[in-house]
Amino acid sequence: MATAPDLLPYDRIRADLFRPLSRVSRRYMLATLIFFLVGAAGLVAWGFQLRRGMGVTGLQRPVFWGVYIVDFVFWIGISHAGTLISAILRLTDAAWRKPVTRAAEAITVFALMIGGMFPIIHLGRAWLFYWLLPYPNSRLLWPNFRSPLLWDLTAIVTYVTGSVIYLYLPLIPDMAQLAEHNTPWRRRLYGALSLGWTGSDREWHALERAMKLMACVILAVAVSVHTVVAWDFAMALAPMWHSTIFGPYFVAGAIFSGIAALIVAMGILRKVLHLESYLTRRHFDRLAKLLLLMSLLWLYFTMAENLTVWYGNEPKEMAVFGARTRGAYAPWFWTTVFLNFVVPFVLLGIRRLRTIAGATIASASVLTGMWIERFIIVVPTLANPRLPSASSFYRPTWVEAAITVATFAAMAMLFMIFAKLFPMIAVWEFQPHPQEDD
Amino acid sequence: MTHTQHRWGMAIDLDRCTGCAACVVACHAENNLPVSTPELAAEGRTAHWIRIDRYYQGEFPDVKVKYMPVLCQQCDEAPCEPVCPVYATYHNPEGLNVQVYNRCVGTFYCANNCPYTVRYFNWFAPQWPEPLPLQHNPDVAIRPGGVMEKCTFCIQRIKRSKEDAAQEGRPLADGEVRPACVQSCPAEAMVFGDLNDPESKVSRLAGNGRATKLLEELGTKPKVFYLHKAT
Amino acid sequence: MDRRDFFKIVSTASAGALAGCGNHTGKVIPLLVPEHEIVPGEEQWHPAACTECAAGCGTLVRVMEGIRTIERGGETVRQRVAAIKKIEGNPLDPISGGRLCARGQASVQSLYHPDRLRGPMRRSGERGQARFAAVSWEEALGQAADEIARQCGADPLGIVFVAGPEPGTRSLAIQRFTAALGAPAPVVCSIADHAVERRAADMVFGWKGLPVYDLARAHCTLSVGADFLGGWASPVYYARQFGAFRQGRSNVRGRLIHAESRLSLTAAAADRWLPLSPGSEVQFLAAIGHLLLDARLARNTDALPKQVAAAFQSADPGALLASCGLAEKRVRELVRELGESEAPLVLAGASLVHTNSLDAVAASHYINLMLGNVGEPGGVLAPASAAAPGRRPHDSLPDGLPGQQPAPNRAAAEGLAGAQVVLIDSANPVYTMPRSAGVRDALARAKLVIALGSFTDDSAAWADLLLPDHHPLESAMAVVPAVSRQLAAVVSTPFVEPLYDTRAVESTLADLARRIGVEYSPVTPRDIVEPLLAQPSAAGGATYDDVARQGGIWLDAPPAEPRLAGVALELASARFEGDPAQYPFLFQPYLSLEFHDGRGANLPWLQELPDPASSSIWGLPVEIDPQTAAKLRVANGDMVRVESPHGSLEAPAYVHPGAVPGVASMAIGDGHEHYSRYASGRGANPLAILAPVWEKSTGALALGATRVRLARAGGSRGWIQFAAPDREERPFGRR
Amino acid sequence: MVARAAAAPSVQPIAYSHKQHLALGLECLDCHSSADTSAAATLPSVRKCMLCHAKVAASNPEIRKLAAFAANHREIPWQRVYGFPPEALVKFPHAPHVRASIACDRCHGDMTKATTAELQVKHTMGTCLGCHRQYKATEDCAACHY
Repeated sequence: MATAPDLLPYDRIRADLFRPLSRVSRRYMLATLIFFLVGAAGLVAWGFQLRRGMGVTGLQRPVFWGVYIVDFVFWIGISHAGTLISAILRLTDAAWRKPVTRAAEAITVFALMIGGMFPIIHLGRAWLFYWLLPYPNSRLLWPNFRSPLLWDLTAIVTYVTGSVIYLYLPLIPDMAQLAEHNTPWRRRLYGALSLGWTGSDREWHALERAMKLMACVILAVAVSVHTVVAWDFAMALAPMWHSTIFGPYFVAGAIFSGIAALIVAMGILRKVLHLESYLTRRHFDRLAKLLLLMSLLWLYFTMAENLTVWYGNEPKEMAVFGARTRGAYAPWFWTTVFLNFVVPFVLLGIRRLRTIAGATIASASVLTGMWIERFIIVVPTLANPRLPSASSFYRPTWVEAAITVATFAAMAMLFMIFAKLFPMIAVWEFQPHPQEDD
Repeated sequence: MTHTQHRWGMAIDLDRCTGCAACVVACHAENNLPVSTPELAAEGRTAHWIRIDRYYQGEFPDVKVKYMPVLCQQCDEAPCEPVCPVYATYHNPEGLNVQVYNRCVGTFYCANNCPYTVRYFNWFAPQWPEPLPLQHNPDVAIRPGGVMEKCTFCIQRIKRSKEDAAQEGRPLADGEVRPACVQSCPAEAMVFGDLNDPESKVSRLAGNGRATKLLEELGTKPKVFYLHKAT
Repeated sequence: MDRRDFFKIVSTASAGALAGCGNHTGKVIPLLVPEHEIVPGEEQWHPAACTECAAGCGTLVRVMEGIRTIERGGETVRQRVAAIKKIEGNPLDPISGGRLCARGQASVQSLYHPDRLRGPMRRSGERGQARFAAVSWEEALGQAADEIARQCGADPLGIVFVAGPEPGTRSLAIQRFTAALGAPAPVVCSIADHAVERRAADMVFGWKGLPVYDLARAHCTLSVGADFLGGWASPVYYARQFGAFRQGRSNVRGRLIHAESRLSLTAAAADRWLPLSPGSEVQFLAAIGHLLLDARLARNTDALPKQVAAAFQSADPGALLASCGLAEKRVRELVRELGESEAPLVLAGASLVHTNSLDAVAASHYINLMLGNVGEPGGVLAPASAAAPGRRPHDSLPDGLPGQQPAPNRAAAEGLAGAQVVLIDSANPVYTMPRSAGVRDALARAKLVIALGSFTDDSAAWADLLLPDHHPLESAMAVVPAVSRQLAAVVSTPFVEPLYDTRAVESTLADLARRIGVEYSPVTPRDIVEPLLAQPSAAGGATYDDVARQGGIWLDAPPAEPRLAGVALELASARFEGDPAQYPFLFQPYLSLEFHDGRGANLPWLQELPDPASSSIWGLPVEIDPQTAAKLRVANGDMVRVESPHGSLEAPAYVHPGAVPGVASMAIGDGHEHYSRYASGRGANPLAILAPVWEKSTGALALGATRVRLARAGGSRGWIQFAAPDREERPFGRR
Repeated sequence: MVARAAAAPSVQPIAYSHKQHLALGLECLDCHSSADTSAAATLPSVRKCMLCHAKVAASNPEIRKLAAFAANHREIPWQRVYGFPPEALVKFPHAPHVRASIACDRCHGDMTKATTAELQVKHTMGTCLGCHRQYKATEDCAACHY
């Protein structure tokens, strides 16, 4: 089948990977524009929400957290694609990772940017979001560090900072190359961004060490971020949220959806940017196996979570469990199991079906399934509070739908712009020179 | 008067309560609760700082109905308090679980973490057709859209009574402070007072054999005591 | 006196003229110098009277500063007004005791209601369309006076004044007005005037007025057919009594057994509820009487008239209880409990009037008689109005008071049928009378219809002239409480300026009488209060001003011994209109605590009060038992068609776990054609489809005498439940 | 949170002089008469002004303006200088502060030198808290925000 990209001549690699940057087709422009418009529509919906009030959402007592929080958890989960996978692979020196890491790191940064907006979108008085930040003020008012939301804010800000650095570092050598022969504005852009990289040994070593260090740091931060996201729920005194399993469960789910996002992104990039010889079946196969592993892990956690609740038979928890598995939300719960387990198990477990298409389809299924899974975690608990008389049912409105759809469009748009500014695969990693020693 | 600090509490005798909802309207009138419309109500936008929970028990013909007024339990270990990232809800020195509207940014976390679901959100900026605003109680804030609100134990009445007593240079008497719900209750099912005063009526009722607390097992230490129906 | 006090005394106005709207670049609306001193932030409490039902609670009204913007002389000005913030009970009033029900407290919303009539109006569309154009009082009163005078000349009997049941200055004024015109006495058109209870007390004990049940001192109470904690005679008074009955005594906890065909608020509060078949109250009470006599638990049998005792004795409890749908064994246990109690009490009423309700209430009085509690502590007590002749308070009142006599609905329907000129005040006959009673036709036929209320309601929509009344809180008035052991009048003096160009009905009637040129002496609260001040039990030297200051007068009434007339006990079965084969269900429209006879429906606070049975807000359902619901395949919120031989309605269903099988109940309140933005055109009026069946001897509308059939009429149409689950137990627990 | 924007002295409808009145021996409470008993200090009604000014200095053009308002049955449209709009969600009762012997000038500046009302002390939460801390008064949020 396809040759390993490492075996291709470096000039060809360079040409192949830099080519998408120099040309923007009309269809590409159009697609970007459409995504922009959908994203802008989401902003309009948000503007409407800011103007009218949170009542334009389907949120109602007692379901105070809904689609926005689902989106938040989902996108923060997707962000684990990224960095976590690339960091693990980098640390374990898996050579096949080379064409995969940049896309993964970009997903992380964009997913975090998008996910990080939701806590603000979701605020009753979003314009006061800065009150959550600790800043000096004459009234000596500080935010409450006992609140998991503050931990969350801290973790996410750290993670965003870390992942931007982590995306940026391996871009430096590529940008230095791009600054050489290019249109004037691009020369200026890449020149500035490459921070005067000359390619000296000292620089290579510094970069190498920085990336190793960041890979270690980002791993720890990524695990903690999603644990803290899980604690937003687990620290609450709500049935089926107040659970010790939530930290690892959310981390596993995040990596699961992250890998799926990466596969989907690769599947699309491969076609759109004509990277068939770089993103080969081998890459998909390896990632698919990883995805299958995570699917099984997800199933294990889901069972562990639900089985203990069912066996314990505590009435308040059973109300939520029942709503999930047999009541109003049951169709969604079982859809989740189907999309997150049955589909990937069949498509990825059977070698014959584990093709590029198969892996992409399974990943899309997992992405959908994981979004719904987050809904199933967030909503039924709130809809079935401890005092039954306050029970309710939550139905999102068009505003929430518009903003959710807009975030997907925004992701696509950011990714498409990124792909036209930076090579989607780190070119220098294929360079025969400076690190022949590895 | 051996104590200087008050610790406000309430006792609700379910053997007296008839579920007549006088307390609910009293609360609406006292606390400037937004007036809903059928459209808003259909979206779950009504607010009732005190509500009557109603449950049927048994099957016909041996059906019973249980009515139970539920308001903010003013927990000593309130789950809503630690989760607020901006200290918009906190415990004040008199044991009240206070909601500061100015500070609230609307994360909803407090409401999620309230096991009694007694927190209500201002989904929209409230509107009153003219001349209904003439009825507004000037002692109580008109809450803007986007903030959480809940029962305050009629803090404005506590303050007014304390101010009256201070003007007259005397201590507060037991029963002098009456939140609107307590004041209105025809069956006198609700009693309000100082739990730090062992002789107060509410302290004595809290020690009654029928007294329990709602969801006591969660360790929230509510300051509302329910006296269960005697048989 | 220091300088400061001088200022305080001399100056009538001191309040902070906080002019401007903060931003001095904005247009400054001038602020008028206020009439009275109101310090911002300071509260005043004024006594007033509640007129939301006939109970006549004394209230205290909290008044504080309010600023409103008005047009004056073509200029927009701001006016500092005394605004009513809250209504509470008057602690001096023995009825309310400082407490107040939901409806009484919500009545401030009708004062500041956005759709209150702001001045007189004249019809500009067809009758019933509720299209009106503003006119001046001069013009409106002129037209009214002309046409009434013309009718007076032709046939004064064609003038019908439809009034509410609340006795007081208002009813006195109306009575004087009709008397002055030579017209028939005003017809009270209400489904809440308790005509049956009044007649029964008169018939058995010779008492005028509603008997008072001394619940607080009873030990065991059997209540039959009276939802005394819900929409019955004096809800605040009885709720207070109930609280004391239950937990007001250190050694006794009152036990309440409640028999009613509906799981009402009273049934819910009771220790045991006996679900009666509708209309079987008299059979039930006859069986109780028999069982008490049988078990020798009636301690005062001798007092019972011979033929009544015989009637009880000859009753067959087994058959009777079977017709009530009750198990005999259980009832026997309860009878023993009642009979052995130190202070037993039977409290019967006709919350749901049936054709035989009078017999039931009469039977209950005889049972109280045999239990020996009549006039005793913890028993049934004579109303103040039943005091010995010559000392009866209302005898000493000028002209007596209407509403103290039962005023049958049938008479109202018949009176309206031939009316040429109709005046309507404090009543809404188009809403409260069944369609089959022909009220609309009568109003359409009349030459002139005048409505005196504050709102364009269902009946006012048929009027030619609207002469809007002040809100009660803007009026001087006196009200006589319906259930009272004291000789009482609650007095309200106006302390807020009328908001709009309205006039008190008393002054409108005086003005009309003057224009018509008939002898009429205007009514003031003094007309009610001064005869009471002349009573021997009144405190010496007390003046009308003292009474007005404390919000009323409450005097001990001399005890009234029952004067037994020995009326026989009848055991007629209730009659139901409609063929049982075609109309298999019984229908019970009932008066709820929130909406009473439907008049509470225009207030948003009451609309968003969850219905105690179904927890629905902004809409009332038909309550159906679970088996029937299963048969009809309806779930909560599904629409149900209720069809009687006289009409049909569609309303959301509530599958009520406590509904008596085969009986559909529905609270009255929805289905106003016109009644402000909050009530117009929403839901269905259960009264509309009733058959014109009347209680056989009083002529009260038999609310529960219509058969219906039920059918599913489609899925949910926006039925809103505040608290959805009926049960505390969770549905998904493993057993 | 923040007091309303100050009105410049010139925009007040009448050139009232605090200085002059205080120099005549009047005290704050003479005109702002419920400061020690009530939440609001209150501004005097035009009627109260006219108690003296019906005779005193009646020919002064500013007093004529005053008389015109009174004759017209209109309050003087003073521009508000202190106070909180309802949306500030804060309550300030004067009486307890007067009872605690906090001098008026602590929050309103030295009016013996001022003519028309003008903003001399900015009322922010910082100002309130600073004083409360100094006097060890309550720092409970619900003391003012409810």
